[in-house]
Amino acid sequence: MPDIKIPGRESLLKIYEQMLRIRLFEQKATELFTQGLVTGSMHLYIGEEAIAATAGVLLRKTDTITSTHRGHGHCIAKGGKTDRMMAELLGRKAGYCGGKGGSMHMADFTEGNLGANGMVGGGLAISVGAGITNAIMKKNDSVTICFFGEGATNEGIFHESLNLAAIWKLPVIFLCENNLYQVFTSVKESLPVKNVSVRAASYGIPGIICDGNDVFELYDVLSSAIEIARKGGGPSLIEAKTYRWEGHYTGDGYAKGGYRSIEEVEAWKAKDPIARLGAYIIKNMIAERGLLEKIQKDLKSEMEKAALFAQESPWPDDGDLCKDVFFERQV
Amino acid sequence: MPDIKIPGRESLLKIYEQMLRIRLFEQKATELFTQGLVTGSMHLYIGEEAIAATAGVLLRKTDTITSTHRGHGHCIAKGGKTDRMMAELLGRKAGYCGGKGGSMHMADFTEGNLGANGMVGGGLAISVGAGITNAIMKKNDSVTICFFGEGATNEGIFHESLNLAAIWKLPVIFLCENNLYQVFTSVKESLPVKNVSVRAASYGIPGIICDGNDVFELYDVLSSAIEIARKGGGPSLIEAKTYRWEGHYTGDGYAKGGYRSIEEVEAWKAKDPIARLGAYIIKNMIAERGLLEKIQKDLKSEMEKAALFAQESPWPDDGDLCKDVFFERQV
Amino acid sequence: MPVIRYSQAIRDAIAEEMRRDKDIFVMGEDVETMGGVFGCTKGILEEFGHDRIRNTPISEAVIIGAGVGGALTGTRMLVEMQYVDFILHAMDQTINQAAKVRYMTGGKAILPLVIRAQQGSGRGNGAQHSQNLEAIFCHMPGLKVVMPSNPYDAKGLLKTAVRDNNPIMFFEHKVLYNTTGEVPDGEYTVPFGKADIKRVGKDVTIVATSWMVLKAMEAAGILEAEGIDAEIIDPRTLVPLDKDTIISSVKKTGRAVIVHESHGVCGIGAEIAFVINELAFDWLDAPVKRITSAQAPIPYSRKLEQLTIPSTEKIVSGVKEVLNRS
Amino acid sequence: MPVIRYSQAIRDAIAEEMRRDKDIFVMGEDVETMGGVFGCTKGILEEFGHDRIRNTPISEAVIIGAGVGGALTGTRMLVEMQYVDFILHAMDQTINQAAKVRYMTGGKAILPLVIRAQQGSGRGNGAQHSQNLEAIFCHMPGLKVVMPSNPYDAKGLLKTAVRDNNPIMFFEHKVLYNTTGEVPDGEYTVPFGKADIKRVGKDVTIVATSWMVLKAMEAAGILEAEGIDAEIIDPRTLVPLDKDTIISSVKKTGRAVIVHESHGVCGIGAEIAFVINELAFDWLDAPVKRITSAQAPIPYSRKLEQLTIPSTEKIVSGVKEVLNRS
Ligand SMILES: Cc1ncc(C[n+]2csc(CCOP(=O)(O)OP(=O)(O)O)c2C)c(N)n1
Ligand SMILES: Cc1ncc(C[n+]2csc(CCOP(=O)(O)OP(=O)(O)O)c2C)c(N)n1
Ligand SMILES: [Mg+2]
Ligand SMILES: [Mg+2]
Repeated sequence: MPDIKIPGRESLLKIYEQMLRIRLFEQKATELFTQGLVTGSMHLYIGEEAIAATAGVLLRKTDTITSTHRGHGHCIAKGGKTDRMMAELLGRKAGYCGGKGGSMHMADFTEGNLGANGMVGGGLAISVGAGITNAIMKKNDSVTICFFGEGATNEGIFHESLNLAAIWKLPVIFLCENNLYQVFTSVKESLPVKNVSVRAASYGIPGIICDGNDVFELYDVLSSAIEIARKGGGPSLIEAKTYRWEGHYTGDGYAKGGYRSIEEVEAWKAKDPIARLGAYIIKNMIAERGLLEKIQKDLKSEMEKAALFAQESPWPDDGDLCKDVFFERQV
Repeated sequence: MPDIKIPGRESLLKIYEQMLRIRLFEQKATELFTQGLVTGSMHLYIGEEAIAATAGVLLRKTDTITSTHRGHGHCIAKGGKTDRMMAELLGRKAGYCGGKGGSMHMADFTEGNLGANGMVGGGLAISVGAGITNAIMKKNDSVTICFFGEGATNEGIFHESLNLAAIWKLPVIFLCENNLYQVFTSVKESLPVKNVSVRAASYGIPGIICDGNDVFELYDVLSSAIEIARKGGGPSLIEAKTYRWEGHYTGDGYAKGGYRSIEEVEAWKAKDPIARLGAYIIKNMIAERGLLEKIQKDLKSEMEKAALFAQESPWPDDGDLCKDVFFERQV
Repeated sequence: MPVIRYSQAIRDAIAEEMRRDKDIFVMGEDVETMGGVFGCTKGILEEFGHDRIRNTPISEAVIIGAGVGGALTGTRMLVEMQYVDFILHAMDQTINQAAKVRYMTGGKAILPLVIRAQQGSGRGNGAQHSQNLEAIFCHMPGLKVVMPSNPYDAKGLLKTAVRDNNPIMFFEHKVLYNTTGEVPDGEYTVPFGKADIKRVGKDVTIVATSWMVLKAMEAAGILEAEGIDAEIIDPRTLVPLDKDTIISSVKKTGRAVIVHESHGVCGIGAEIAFVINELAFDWLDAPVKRITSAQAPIPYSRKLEQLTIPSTEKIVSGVKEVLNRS
Repeated sequence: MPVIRYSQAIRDAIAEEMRRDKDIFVMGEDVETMGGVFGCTKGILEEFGHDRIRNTPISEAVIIGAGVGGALTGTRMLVEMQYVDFILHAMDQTINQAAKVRYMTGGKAILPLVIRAQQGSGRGNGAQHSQNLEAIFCHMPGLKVVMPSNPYDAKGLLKTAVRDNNPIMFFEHKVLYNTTGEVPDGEYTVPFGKADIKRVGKDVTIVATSWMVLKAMEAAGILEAEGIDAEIIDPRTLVPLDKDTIISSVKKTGRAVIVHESHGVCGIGAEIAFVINELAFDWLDAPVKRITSAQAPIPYSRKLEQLTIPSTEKIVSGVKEVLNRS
């Protein structure tokens, strides 16, 4: 059995900070949403922060990710700046996509975030393409983490993507965030198997389940999968069991219409990955409470600034409407 | 362990006759193709006849099938008339589709053949829909056999179809004819697993392998799957290992460009399901050689007549071009 | 007459038809719980039970593909795409299978399949949740294409759709769901292939679809104040298209403006302009004008989105441009 | 000048570009063995090896989707659809992803992705293997659309396509693969957005695409014998479309016939007619005519297939109809 990989102090603090950054970012974004400053819909990641944050510390800048409609956490974890993200949510020029993308298309190529995606499963095939670039064309040891929900595993593109990645042994970690629901539909109705991870057998690749609210388990499982991928051992399918605290999208009550019980939501809130890691850090004297409080304070002011930055950002110009449809200069 | 189902004399003779009917039909069709009377491409089933013929004797008229681009055998096995099939291949009005469909769209709704399909995997979702009609809407005990090649199992629609059929426990038998190649590409390049049947695990349904050239194994495995489906036990995935003797399409050399070795083809020809069953019948005195010879003679004359019928059939009228786009009369 | 919402009209049509015909089966993503994300199937589960309406996994291709298989075997399939954008996962099923199966079988297949989908921009949903794709389905033969602009038409056309024996693309508009209109209590249907003249006028013909009908009506109000009398035609179904009503109008007015929210190139505006040129060339006093979204994906930013959607002002000035053309 | 086949021109363009640029990767169904079912990638495996060209499983969606991901990360992706009809499995990847990613990211994404596909009727392949789908891709912004009609253009346009930084739909025609034409030995490219006047004439403008260019040329020969001098324009790329060349021609001739093999409704003919009406209304002496396949799926029967494909005779009589219009 291989050694268990344990995150060091720096990693733990970084994961803690990133989880909190994600949560506070989304809380601030919700405020702005409520004020009518954000259009469309925003899908909150609150409750699932451990997954992205842990993946984030394990990746290099040259590694890439593909994200989902529920993508704020992935973006932050891969180095996204909250001010530019907030500006994007407000549709402003200073946003990551100049206001043209919004929550569901947040992308930051310089940090290796190939983009959120409005299509469920939209990142799957893209991650396979990134794997081709890295393993076959550039022959480097970069990897790609492809995030997606358990609902996405019912799309045909899930099957085609894992299949091709497996045949060509591409360095992609398929990371399923199983939060038990797709919009208002429970996995009980939409998955004929108990665990998504069993689907790995169709492609002859490892399929591993882990507690998506436990940073240590995530760290260990993801480290191994990344290592295998870097060494040319091919893709893995990892299923992180987790839960979203809020509704499917902002504005949506978290248990609206009774599709989830309040008890269920509360039980999962008790598994809050941030509180859990915070308690661990203090209990094991990895850092003092004061440091965690400082992190929180700094992040709160970061969010205030991000909100201000966003609101003060100019709107796109009229002329931007028809720009960026094509790359204009010929090579 | 459940009892092994063994075909009786009548079934065996029927299977023998149907296998031979399929082979002779395709040989005659190849003749007409060579004369330039058939357009487009025709994908021959020769070598794989045992699968369709065995399925055919196990199905009721009220059961349905969905077929593939390699569909002549399925059509015949489900009661298709060779004269109308031949007329369809020649694009004539008396053909099953009035000449509008051709080899890849042969359908016969009165016999329960929902149609061949030019799209690889095209029948998969259709079979799920038939399952909805039978199990959920009409609540009868009819079943559907969905035929497809191993290549089709790499399409997204394979995944979505088995998934939905599994969740709703629909009475569909997914019958994979694994002939080891997709056009010029070997399963070694295109499947990351050794057996298609393992993919059943992704849907929590039975996945069974059998020798697709052995009528007895097919009979047993298919009987069980059909029985389960009729009783509301849901779908199965059955993988029948087999081989196509000819090229991917007519006119194509069977080992063109060296994508298959001549030895490989010859080794599979030695497993000819027709010769095998013929020998069994005689050895076990199920019938005398004379009867088998008579069957063959009758079938040969059936094919002569079919070819004549087709060639004498009128062409569609000019006015047919724009007919049948829509159902015209409102309900 | 009772005034109800567009979404209610859809819901009523579904419920009434399901009462009338026990062979109708509804499926789609989240259609059971709370009647889907737009509430159009609210109450259907409670009244008809789990054997008449079902949530599916997120699998657009098999939703439509099983729709084809169900319809082929005698079920009247009423399936939902949560956003029309998702049907791009199911184009093989829609165009290679649904649209062609009747023709390919020489007229033997009967395919009572209605694909309901919600489309359109206007709510800041970004490029993958705001498209209008009707032109694609008009281009490919074998599908009927329906685009109701108000609750009355929505209900009457959906009832017609469900009774038809063909595959039908039924496009609702996300912005219209909350609009209201008069809908009679009793049974009625609205026929396919019969345009509705939403406003009679003599100076210019405006052909508009879906949400754009409302914008055109607003524009007509403004134009009226300036003494310009616009006739507004809502084709309601694009396949079949009521050419007669459009052509008669253009022969009367001599000028035409077409307004649609989908992109211009190879859009339904180009097609209708073609038909006008073909059949009313000698009556035309100016080139047919079209007003459409820009030839760019729908931007997220509310400012840019408002800029791309055809506006009342753009319609007003488009009409004036056509009228001032000598 | 050497005379080569259209399929050879494609092959040469791929090989030359792959020699020039080591970042090009080719993938598709059966592209390695024997160079695919039409032989367009013959010899590529032997010369460049398995890390530059790969057979894929039968999975059209991931072929194009991985094309997007590869292109986004710096590979120049050249992917193949064995028949264009199969791309209907991959429309999400093509239209929701490839066409929009640059716009949705505010111009940050660079997507050098060429999707080669073979399309067209004429070989009795039936309704699911004979389609022409270019209009759909013209309608949706973000994709360039290329349709070469001869070996020279095929080679030059494909080289341009591979060097472009945008997603490109490159449509070859199954009937053209065996046609031959002069192609210079040396390096050249054909620019996008520049129509080619295949025949200069003064009486009528014929705009034709792909295979239809050959039919139009035949028709022009027949018409010439009757004293009618047709100008034939091959746009070569539909996006971008060279409106100037078309409009100049129509201003000269006053009459236009558009010939394409895809269906008429919302097709490229409707679009070009729209452009002509918009920009040359006062020069038009007759309505623009279009000659297209019937608004029905492509039938298998050779008799019916021949009836639906625009024929030389139909073009001749269409031209006469337009000329006799007063
Ligand atoms: C192709 C596609 N189908 C449907 C939708 C609508 N939709 C958005 S999110 C969602 C649920 C996704 O569930 P899951 O993959 O589990 O992710 P989660 O939202 O739970 O994070 C659905 C159905 C979509 N955006 N794209
Ligand atoms: C969607 C789709 N993709 C590709 C093709 C082209 N094609 C026709 S048959 C075939 C191979 C199919 O292999 P398999 O499913 O194993 O069936 P077999 O031909 O071996 O019986 C391919 C790639 C097609 N017809 N449809
Ligand atoms: Mg989920
Ligand atoms: Mg095969």
